[in-house]
Amino acid sequence: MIAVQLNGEARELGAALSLSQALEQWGYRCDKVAVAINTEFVPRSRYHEIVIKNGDALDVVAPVQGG
Amino acid sequence: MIAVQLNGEARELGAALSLSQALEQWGYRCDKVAVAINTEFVPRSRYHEIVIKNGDALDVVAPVQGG
Amino acid sequence: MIAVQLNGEARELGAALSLSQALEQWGYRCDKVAVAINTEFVPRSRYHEIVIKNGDALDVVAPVQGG
Amino acid sequence: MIAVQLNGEARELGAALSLSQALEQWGYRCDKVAVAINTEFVPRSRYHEIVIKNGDALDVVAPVQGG
Amino acid sequence: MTAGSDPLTLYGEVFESRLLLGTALYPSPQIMADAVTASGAEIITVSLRRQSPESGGGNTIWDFIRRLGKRLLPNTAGCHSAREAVTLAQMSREIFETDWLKLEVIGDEYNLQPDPIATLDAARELVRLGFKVLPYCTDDLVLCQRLRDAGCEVLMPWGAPIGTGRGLMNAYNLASIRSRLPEMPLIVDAGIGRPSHAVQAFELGYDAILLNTAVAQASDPVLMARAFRHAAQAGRTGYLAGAMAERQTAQASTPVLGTPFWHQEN
Amino acid sequence: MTAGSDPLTLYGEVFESRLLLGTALYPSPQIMADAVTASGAEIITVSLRRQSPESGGGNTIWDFIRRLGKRLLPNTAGCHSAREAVTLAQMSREIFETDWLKLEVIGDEYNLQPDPIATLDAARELVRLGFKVLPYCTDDLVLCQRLRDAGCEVLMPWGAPIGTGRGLMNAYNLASIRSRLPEMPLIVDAGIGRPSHAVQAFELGYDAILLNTAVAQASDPVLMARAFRHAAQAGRTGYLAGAMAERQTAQASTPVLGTPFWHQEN
Amino acid sequence: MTAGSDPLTLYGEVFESRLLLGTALYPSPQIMADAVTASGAEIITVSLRRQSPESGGGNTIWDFIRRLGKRLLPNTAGCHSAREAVTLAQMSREIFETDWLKLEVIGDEYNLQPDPIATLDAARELVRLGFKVLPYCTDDLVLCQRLRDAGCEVLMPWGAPIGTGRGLMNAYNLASIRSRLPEMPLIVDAGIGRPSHAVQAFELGYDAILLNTAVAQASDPVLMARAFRHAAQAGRTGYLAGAMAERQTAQASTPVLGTPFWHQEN
Amino acid sequence: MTAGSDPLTLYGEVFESRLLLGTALYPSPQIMADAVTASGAEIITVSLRRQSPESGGGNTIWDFIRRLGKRLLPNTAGCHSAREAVTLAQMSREIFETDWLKLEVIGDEYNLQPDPIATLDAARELVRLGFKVLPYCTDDLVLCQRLRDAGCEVLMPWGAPIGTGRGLMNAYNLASIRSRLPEMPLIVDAGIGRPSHAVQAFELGYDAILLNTAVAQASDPVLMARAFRHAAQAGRTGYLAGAMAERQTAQASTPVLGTPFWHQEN
Repeated sequence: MIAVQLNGEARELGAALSLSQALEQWGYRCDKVAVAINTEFVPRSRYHEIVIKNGDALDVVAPVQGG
Repeated sequence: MIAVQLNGEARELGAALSLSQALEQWGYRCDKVAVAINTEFVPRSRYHEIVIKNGDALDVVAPVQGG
Repeated sequence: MIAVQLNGEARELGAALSLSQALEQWGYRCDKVAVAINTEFVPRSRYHEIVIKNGDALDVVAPVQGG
Repeated sequence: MIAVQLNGEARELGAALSLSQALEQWGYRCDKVAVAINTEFVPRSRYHEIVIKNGDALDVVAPVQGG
Repeated sequence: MTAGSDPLTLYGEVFESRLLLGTALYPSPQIMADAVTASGAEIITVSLRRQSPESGGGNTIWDFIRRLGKRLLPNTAGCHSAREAVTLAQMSREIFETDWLKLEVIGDEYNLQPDPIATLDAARELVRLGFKVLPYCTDDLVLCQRLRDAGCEVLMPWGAPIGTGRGLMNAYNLASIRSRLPEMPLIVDAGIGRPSHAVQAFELGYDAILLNTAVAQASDPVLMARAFRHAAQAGRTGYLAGAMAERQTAQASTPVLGTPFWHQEN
Repeated sequence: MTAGSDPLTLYGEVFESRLLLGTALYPSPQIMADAVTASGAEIITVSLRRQSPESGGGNTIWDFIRRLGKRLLPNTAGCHSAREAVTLAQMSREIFETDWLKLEVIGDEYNLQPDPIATLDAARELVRLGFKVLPYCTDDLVLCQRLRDAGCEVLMPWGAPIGTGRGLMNAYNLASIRSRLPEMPLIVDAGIGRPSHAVQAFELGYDAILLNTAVAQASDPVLMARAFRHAAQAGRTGYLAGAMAERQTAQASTPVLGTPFWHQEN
Repeated sequence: MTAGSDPLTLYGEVFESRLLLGTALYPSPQIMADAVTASGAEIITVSLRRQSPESGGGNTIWDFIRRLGKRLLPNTAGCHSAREAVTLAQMSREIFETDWLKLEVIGDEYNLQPDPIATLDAARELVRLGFKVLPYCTDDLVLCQRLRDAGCEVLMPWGAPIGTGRGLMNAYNLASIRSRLPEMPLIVDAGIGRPSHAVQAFELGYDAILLNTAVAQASDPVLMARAFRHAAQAGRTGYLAGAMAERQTAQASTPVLGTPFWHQEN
Repeated sequence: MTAGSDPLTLYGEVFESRLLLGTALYPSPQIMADAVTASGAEIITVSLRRQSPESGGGNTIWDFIRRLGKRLLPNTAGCHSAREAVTLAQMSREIFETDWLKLEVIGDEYNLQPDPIATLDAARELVRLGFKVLPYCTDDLVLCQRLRDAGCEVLMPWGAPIGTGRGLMNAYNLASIRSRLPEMPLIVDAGIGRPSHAVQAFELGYDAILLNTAVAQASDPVLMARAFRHAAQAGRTGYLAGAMAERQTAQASTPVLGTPFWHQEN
């Protein structure tokens, strides 16, 4: 069992997944979001190789209006 | 019957009185007030000779705080 | 001899002239100026009847730029 | 020959002197000034042990008015 | 919205431009003419001055002004009494063939301010004589009310002394006049020095501006005329659009909900 | 002159409009889109926020923004440290496919002001990472010089705290920055509440303005967008035209020579 | 220098204090009395109001005022015409046994401003009747000149509308009056809300201030009275001391010659 | 209340005066000494400058300063880096025998403003070395918070650039600092030109003022010193007394009830 923080909320993953797998499982479309793990940017090109670890804090963001 | 306005309120006098008589009847102390009839100043020295006429508008004022 | 003030300067007229004669003698074009005598406006329609008197002060003005 | 900068001006010392000797030679009264060598503060207590080296930049300052 | 759908009505006449321009102090008559055109002004001010016989009634700049074909607003600049102003007004009406008049009775040579008492006296007489009076007045609310009672349908309080370019010295007074005379066309006349001053006049709810020196004495008068044309549109449009309320403390524009990383802060 | 002949160059790109507009706080996405169009803005600001999985990556207003086809300027609003800002900047670059960035590191929740130290740290790192940084900063000249030395080619000092609409709190400081950094494109960002504030920014010699709340929270945002468009033109044109010098005492505009009646006064 | 060596002369009477204080709006008569004492005021304003017969001529606060033994300055507050003001002035002279008068003819209920025309009419009549008139007037230079010509030896232009505490709305106008009427005692009356406003009035060269609300409605009126006493001394003394000229650019106070370390910078 | 019952505490020391005075730029040492005495200042600023051997350590004005027996506050005026400031501070501590220090690190020769980054670096080091640091800083809230976190127990934000006498350029920022750092002694340093500026600083809740040029370069420095002494008392006392709230519209001070003649108006 892998416990993570997704956008500040507690989530669990049944097994050790790659970032791309996790995003897919959560229902994100990779081309529409950007990701940081533990306040570190993760480029899309590395979604497959990055494996989510217990305790990771993920930020998944999408475009919004801004000032 | 003489009808007058005293400080904007209707009053009646039983008979034609001098201003000094009227002030006394109303209970004013002449040395503590100043008087105008129909927006005309009436000096104290003339209180005895002035006779109040029907329809006169009297202003009787006394000192207050001011800015 | 008639002594007048034209726009603040002393001028003399050989004889008693009408305003229209005087303006013409001075070389004004009546349709291009307006006239006041002794700070009193004189409408064009009366140029013929008005006779200039000794001591008259004439103002003859024309259009200029303004703010 | 030791060449130094004293308050931004070139000076020479005949021999290697201690700071206290140099100040005395220049005519300073140690209790009335403070000293920095190469922008480093030198406390009075060390004037005797500090030996001035060739190329040193000395600042010798005294009290003045200030805002 | 276009200027056309927001007309300015003065004495029953309708205008699209909300900028009235003076014709004096320009480097040349041609620059004056070009500036008037660039400003989009439909009303320009003129005056009368003594003419020496020798000049034969000719005045170059007046020819340029006339050819512009704008609605003329003659002034009584330089008059120091009601009597002088009334006489000069009648001369203006005859020669400019208009009953419109910018009434100007100067009360002091130092600040060239309007004489409130003489201006009021002159206004009463001129209205009686059938003039359409646009009085140049101070920002005194009571004077403005008296001028309205005298029959003036438009008022022109000053922003600052003529030619100073100091802008709106007393926005509070100007705002009081606006709120107390909500129906009356109000024009800020005199004192405007920069486009921002013009915009401020409109933001206070004023209907138009009258200026001269700020355009005529700019480094590039024609370009400045265009700037003020935009300023009048910016100011009037902004007034109609309803400005946000000023706030004492900051408030984020970008959404706060969903701000990244906040859990690292806890 | 037309806007076209007076282009604004930022990081080598040329723009005709000198108004940068935010996309937040509008009554509706459609009004936002119409306001952007009415403003003539070529650069609009956007941001990134956390996305819940359920939403599936959709955001209505973002679709409206994208369809506008404007040059996007992503901000780092809400970041409180250099590290957060740098990370969010990288996320922005990937998703918006631009290396332009409005750097914003908030130092205080009360006035939402930029943190001068953290902003400078972040700017150094972001320039190193190849970003084109437009930092939102205070009106501190020394900070501005440090940001320039750090490689920022454009600076965006505040006029007043975000969302207050208080205008230019410290015109003296803003003028100092302008005179000391004559070559650098300077944009007043934040605090502009009314068109007159925008004009003042240009009169100080600033090259452009960035605003959001003043348009989005006007009674009629689309109309206010048009007002600010005119304000930018009025301000910039007036600056180029060279405003008259302010005078202490009045000076007549209408010629004094030949004033009628003066002899009666003597 | 002490206040004693810099007396204020009004209508031939000499005063040490340059602060005139109103007696209205205090939490209690005792606080009023204590505040007057704390302020150092030598002149206090009073008024007349209708007296109902029943009250028998008694008015508590009047007893407190009388016992203070100060020079009384009766006002005509509430009058809306010259005729009313002249009548009330005569009533004041009889009952307060002084020919000093603060002339006040209100022209508008919204800003309680003086009616310039009616004030001037009343002043002329009151001077004819032998009154020493101190007119409450606007900051209109021409009106002030007319009031002087009418025989007023002291003028009291407003700073801002009564009771607003907005300070000096139009320092330019107030300064024009000062420079054009150099010999006349000038008092700023109305609008002063804080001690800094009072100091500004003196810095403009005004001879004294008259206030009421700012003291009476402070959280601690007696303490605020003392604050304004200091403010009058600060302002007057500072005016006599001749303030430095404001500079555009910075200038070091500490000597630059002999600055340490500079060679390291080269 | 008397000054005595409202002491100012800085770094554990208690003072009655809330005016800190500089000792430079006076016409003569004697006038400097008289001005300091007239001001009531208990803290005066001094500096260090290079001494040529020939002068033998004598400096006339320093003798005058020393004899005044005031608490000395040495500054680091002229330093352009943290390193220079730290070294000069150590020299000051030795020669003036005090660990109090007015930290001043200039960041720009044009406005002589503090360098925010270098000032913060120097403050950290000086606190570590046991100094009691009073930093001259800008009106940047975040910088002020950082300086507090660095161990400064007193902050001295500028009002305007040194020697300009422009007063409080940004009252909004100064007020933000006050409200966010309610417990910290705050002194406005630099920019004060007239007594009214000093009063404004106290009205914002500031605890004291530091000035030099405004006194030293007044026409009569000793008299101006007295004026500022009164200004400090006026400002502080007025702040404690709680000023009335500013109102938008006029409100009569004299009672309205019982106004004479009103029936004639109906």
